Amino acid sequence: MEIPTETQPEVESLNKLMKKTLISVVLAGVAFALYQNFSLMPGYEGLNVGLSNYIIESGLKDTGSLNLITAVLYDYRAFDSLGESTVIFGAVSGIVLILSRKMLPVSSKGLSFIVKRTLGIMTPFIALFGLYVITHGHLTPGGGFQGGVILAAISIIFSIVYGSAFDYRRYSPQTKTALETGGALTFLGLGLAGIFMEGAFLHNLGFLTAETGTLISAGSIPYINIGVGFKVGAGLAIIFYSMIQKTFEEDF
Amino acid sequence: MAVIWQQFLVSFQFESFFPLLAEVGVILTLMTALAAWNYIRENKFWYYALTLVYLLSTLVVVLTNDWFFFLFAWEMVTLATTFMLAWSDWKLVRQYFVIQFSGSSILLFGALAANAFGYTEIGVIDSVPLQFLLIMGIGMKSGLFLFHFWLPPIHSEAPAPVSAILSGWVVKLGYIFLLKIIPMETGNTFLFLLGLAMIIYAGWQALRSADLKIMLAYSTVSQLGFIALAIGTGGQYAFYGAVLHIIAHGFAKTTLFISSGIWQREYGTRIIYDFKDAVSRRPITSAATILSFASLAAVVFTAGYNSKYLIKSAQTPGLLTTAVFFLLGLLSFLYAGRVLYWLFIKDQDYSTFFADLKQGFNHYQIYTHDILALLTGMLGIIVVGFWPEMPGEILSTLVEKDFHLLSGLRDILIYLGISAYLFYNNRGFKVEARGNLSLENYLQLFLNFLYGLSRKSVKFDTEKIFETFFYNAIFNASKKLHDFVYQDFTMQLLWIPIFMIVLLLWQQIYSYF
Amino acid sequence: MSWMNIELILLIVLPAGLAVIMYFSSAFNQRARNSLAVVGAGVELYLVFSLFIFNFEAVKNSDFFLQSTMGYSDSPFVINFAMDNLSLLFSLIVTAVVFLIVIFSTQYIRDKENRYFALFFLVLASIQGSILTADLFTLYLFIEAITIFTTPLISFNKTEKTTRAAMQYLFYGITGGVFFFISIILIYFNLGTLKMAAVAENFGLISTPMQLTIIIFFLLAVLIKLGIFPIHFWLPRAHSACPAPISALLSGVLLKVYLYIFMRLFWTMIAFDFLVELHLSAFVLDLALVSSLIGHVFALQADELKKMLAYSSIGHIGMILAVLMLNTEAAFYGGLLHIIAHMLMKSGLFLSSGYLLRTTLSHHIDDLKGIGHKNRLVFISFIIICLGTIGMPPLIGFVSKWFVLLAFLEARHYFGAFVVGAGSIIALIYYLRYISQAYETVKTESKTLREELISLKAFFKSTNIMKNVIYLFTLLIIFFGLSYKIFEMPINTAIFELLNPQKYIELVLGG
Amino acid sequence: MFTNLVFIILFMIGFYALVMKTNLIKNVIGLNLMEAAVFFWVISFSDIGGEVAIHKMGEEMTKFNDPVPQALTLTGIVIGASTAALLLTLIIELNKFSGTIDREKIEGLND
Repeated sequence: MEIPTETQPEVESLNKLMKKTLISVVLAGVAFALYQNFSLMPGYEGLNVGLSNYIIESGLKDTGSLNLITAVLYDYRAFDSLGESTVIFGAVSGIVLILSRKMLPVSSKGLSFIVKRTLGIMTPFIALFGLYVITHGHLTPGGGFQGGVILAAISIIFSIVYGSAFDYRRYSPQTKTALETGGALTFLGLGLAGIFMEGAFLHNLGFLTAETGTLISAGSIPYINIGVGFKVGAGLAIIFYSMIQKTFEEDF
Repeated sequence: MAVIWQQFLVSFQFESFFPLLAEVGVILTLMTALAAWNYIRENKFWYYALTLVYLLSTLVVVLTNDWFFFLFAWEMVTLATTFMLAWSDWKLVRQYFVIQFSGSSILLFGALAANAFGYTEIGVIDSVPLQFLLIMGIGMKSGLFLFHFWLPPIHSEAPAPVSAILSGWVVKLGYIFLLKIIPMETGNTFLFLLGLAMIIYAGWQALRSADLKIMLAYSTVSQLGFIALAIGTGGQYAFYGAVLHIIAHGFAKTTLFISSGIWQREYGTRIIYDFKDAVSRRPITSAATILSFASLAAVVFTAGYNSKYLIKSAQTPGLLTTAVFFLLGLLSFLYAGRVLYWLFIKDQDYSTFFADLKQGFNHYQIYTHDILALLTGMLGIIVVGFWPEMPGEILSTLVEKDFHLLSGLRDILIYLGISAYLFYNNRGFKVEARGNLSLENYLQLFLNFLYGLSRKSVKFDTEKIFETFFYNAIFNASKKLHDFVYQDFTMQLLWIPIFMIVLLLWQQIYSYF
Repeated sequence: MSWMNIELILLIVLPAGLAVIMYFSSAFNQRARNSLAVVGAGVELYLVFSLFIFNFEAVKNSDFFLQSTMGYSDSPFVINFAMDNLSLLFSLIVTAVVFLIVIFSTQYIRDKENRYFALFFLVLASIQGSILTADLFTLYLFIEAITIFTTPLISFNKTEKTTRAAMQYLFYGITGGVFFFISIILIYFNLGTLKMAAVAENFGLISTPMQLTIIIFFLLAVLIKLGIFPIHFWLPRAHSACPAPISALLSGVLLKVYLYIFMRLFWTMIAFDFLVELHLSAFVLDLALVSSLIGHVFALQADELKKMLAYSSIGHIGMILAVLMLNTEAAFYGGLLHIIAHMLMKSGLFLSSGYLLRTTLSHHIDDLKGIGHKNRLVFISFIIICLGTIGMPPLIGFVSKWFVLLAFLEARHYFGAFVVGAGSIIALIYYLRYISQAYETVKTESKTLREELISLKAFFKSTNIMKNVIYLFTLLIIFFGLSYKIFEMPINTAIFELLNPQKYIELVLGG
Repeated sequence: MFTNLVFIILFMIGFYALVMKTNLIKNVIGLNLMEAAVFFWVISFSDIGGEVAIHKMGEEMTKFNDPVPQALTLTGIVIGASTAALLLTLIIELNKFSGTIDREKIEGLND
């Protein structure tokens, strides 16, 4: 009954080959089936269909936001975005729950002096760009999510260039958590304000609207953008720092 | 809530002979309750609580004509009696529960099928396949032939009052149900044949057992055979006979099991060869035992004679019928007589009988409760024996019936002669007491048989064989299936694309079939 | 404008806000946090219940409908939330069971409670959202949110096993989410709308192969989340790895929410006739039955208590899905009743298993010896609930299985009836295995049953809370088993909702 | 159709990496590739040759691409990022327990 030990690797590789063949066949079948189904998809008539037409025609008038994507995200379907930021909030708290360690990362070596100085000069400009993307979300491409990611990138670059302990000393995790929650609460607060001022949850606050095209136009959209921007930035930074944490037992 | 309560009350049906049967059920339960007062020592409160639940639900089972409440109440009966077995052994609880539950699953299926075919209330069912399905359904619960295998081990191992309940009334619920659904005019041939097989097979087994309670359990199966045969025959008198036999056997078997409990406490054994000075030690218990066995053996002026006579008279008259029933009667007479022979006649010394009786030495104290229970049973047997038409208006037509007591007497005398001859020449059919009769042993025999087909017999661990069958065998099979399905993670993920293909190409796949 | 139905939004926002507070509650003391959690869940329950009570007449006459619109009510694609009788029924039972689970977990969870409750209330918010929403994309968001929020809860104990389970759960969950997204996008490209009601109105306009693709991706997504047979691998691991209240939440509540989503998708949004036309309904029906059988068979070999319970969940969910696919009134009645019954029973079983397993070495069957003697009354409750799942008469499990069986027989679907019966017998065997193991050792005489019964007087003592929740579940199962007619009116109105999607469509589009 | 073809090829590469590769990180990459394929398909399918849906001050724009799929995709991306982060976290944790990220070498992943 025993299989001779010499032939075992062969059998194993044969098994692996069989498995690979099986998977390839199955995946080819899926590809075929998908193609067959998707090729029957009629061409997209786009603007002739009801929903999109409405946004193109009255999006600007309704929301005052030049960027119609932002208008959809933070006004028409603002509840989705609230849900989204809640998802990030939940994901962050989950990751912190999974990875909670007592030890903080202590590594202060970082890269060379030249890189450090250069980054020192660059950082304000990166931050400025991030803030620009956030605050001009309703006027130009961009918005809270995109700007928030740029802000988080600063934090990540810090940990690479100056060593992972640097950022902790500047902004403690508590600060980041407060920033994140502050962003979420801004969103929620504007939503509740919508109930009291306009009678519907997350309704655009009309009295905040100024002349279209200026920075303070589009009602509550810029404020939501700012809240979401800080939230996403702080959240991603927290995720990053949770992941690079180490315990005493591991060498670093 | 109110609606369901109303529905519940409306569903009661006080017609035909079912109220009578319900009354008998109550009396029998009270008998066992009396007997249990001194037999059950621990957790008495819970025992009587279960008895109450049992009593109420049997009433519902007998009287209701709504499928739902019927099944509901029968499950309650099963549950209550199951937990009563715990006063003996938890192993029994487990086995009994598994068996009863599989039985009720079949019954549930049958009931639902009947419901689906338009029989919304419990009543006469004309369709033969449905009758068959329902007979199969009660088969496991009421110990019909081939499904009876669990009955002797469990009825003999249970505590005496619980055996009395189980053997005296619970197994009869199925036949009461059959009385409701089998048409009186036609009967059911299949049931008739089953009954015949039960009488002969279980009678033979009862003749070959040395253990009192096992013998009683087998005789239960044998006597249930008469009921099945009667219902299978069809016709008014056969049905009356079945009802009467349910009552007669209920009284006799309840009394016998109660007294068997007393004998067991008295002698510390259940082997019938070891009983000495039975009459002088416990005269009333002896009288009850003798009278009940006489009823089982259909001696004239006992309840058993009337019912068996009715069943016999319902058959098509002829030589064959006469011969067959003569032999069946002989069989029951033999196994009943054999026990009495060993208990009271063989190797007994009656020389100092009256002195012993006066002195009243006995090992187990005589309690008033027990005596009351036994007297009730005896009274029942005698009353039904002398006045079969007695209970109310229901069986009133039996007044006109001629019971041919003289021919009965003649038959009894012939039986007595034959059995006396056989006993004296064969040393009273003395057989060795079999080892503990249990479902595990059956299983071992069965497995040995299966193994023997291919190779020589293998020794099994009998302790664990029941577990092995019900658990390990099934578990290993399911484990194998599980291991087959659970290949490595790659294969598990691969099910998603396979599933996708099947669904995406479903139209094409469907068109092939 | 829509001040009146602000409860619908509150139902979602309240737990979410509570979650944020809970996240920062590490400074609170134990008592304050626990009472906040219980009060929060209680307010949620009160909200739903008040909706039921104040609209009782409307619910009774099947014209109950609430709608809340967000933002521009005149624009065609605004997100709206709607509640009809079906949503009300589900919202009510889900909230009630979650309330009990919250009470249990206040005593059960002993470290990192702030994170635990934050995620727990986020899950509650997502459940309410996915029940109430009338918009497809919001539904997608909430389904994904449920997956993301439950994953850290599954790996709450932070062992290798739980991490593995959470990882697999997430792999399958994300794949399901991707399929759901594809389906939604296909619908949008074909119809230009995301409102379920508008989709329902125009679904027939889509070409048949496209309909098939949309339905198939929805089916794939929901079946993965439901754990139907060939893609059930994540379910037993995930449901057995997490702490007991989360198991109860996943197995007892979440699977039913997915069933609700299934009903919403395939009866309200996509009419069931399309499934029949495409011959898919028979396929799904048979698949669900096979899944049910296999779930029960696998439960036989499970050596861990919670894994066994998880496998039996597969069996029950398969059965419910199958009976719903029959698409008759009797089938809906049996299915909805069994959803309620199974929700109560499986939550009760998981909670009591959590209580019992606290003192044992591991969850393995060999380590369960004698727990029946140690925790007598709790184990008796466990047995009673087990009997309920098997289908013993005085309990609600019997009633619901009875109606499921009736539905199968009425539809002349004998394989289904066989699966229900066989499932009961197999369930009996695997429960008995554990019960007999629990009474294996000679009992150590500590407390008599009578003393324990007397100790029930201390019902509201805080030390007993966990036990009392379990007893409460047991009592509910017995009580509802005797008076299942309570559910008749809500279920019948919910069935009316399922069979007449036209009403829902008109009211959503008209409001 | 070219878009469909690219979508299916990307999707299948992702699927292949998810199912066949034993490195868990590669599985996550595969999963993200699947999502990316869907997002790519959504964006390119909704492209009808118009402008990005942002008004420019002082100019009258007539032909826009549909902004709604883009908004939906943005939401989808965020959810995908969250799930990917969670998965990577779990993989880090698993690596701490078993010392490997090869799923064939992690015991108990299959039962």
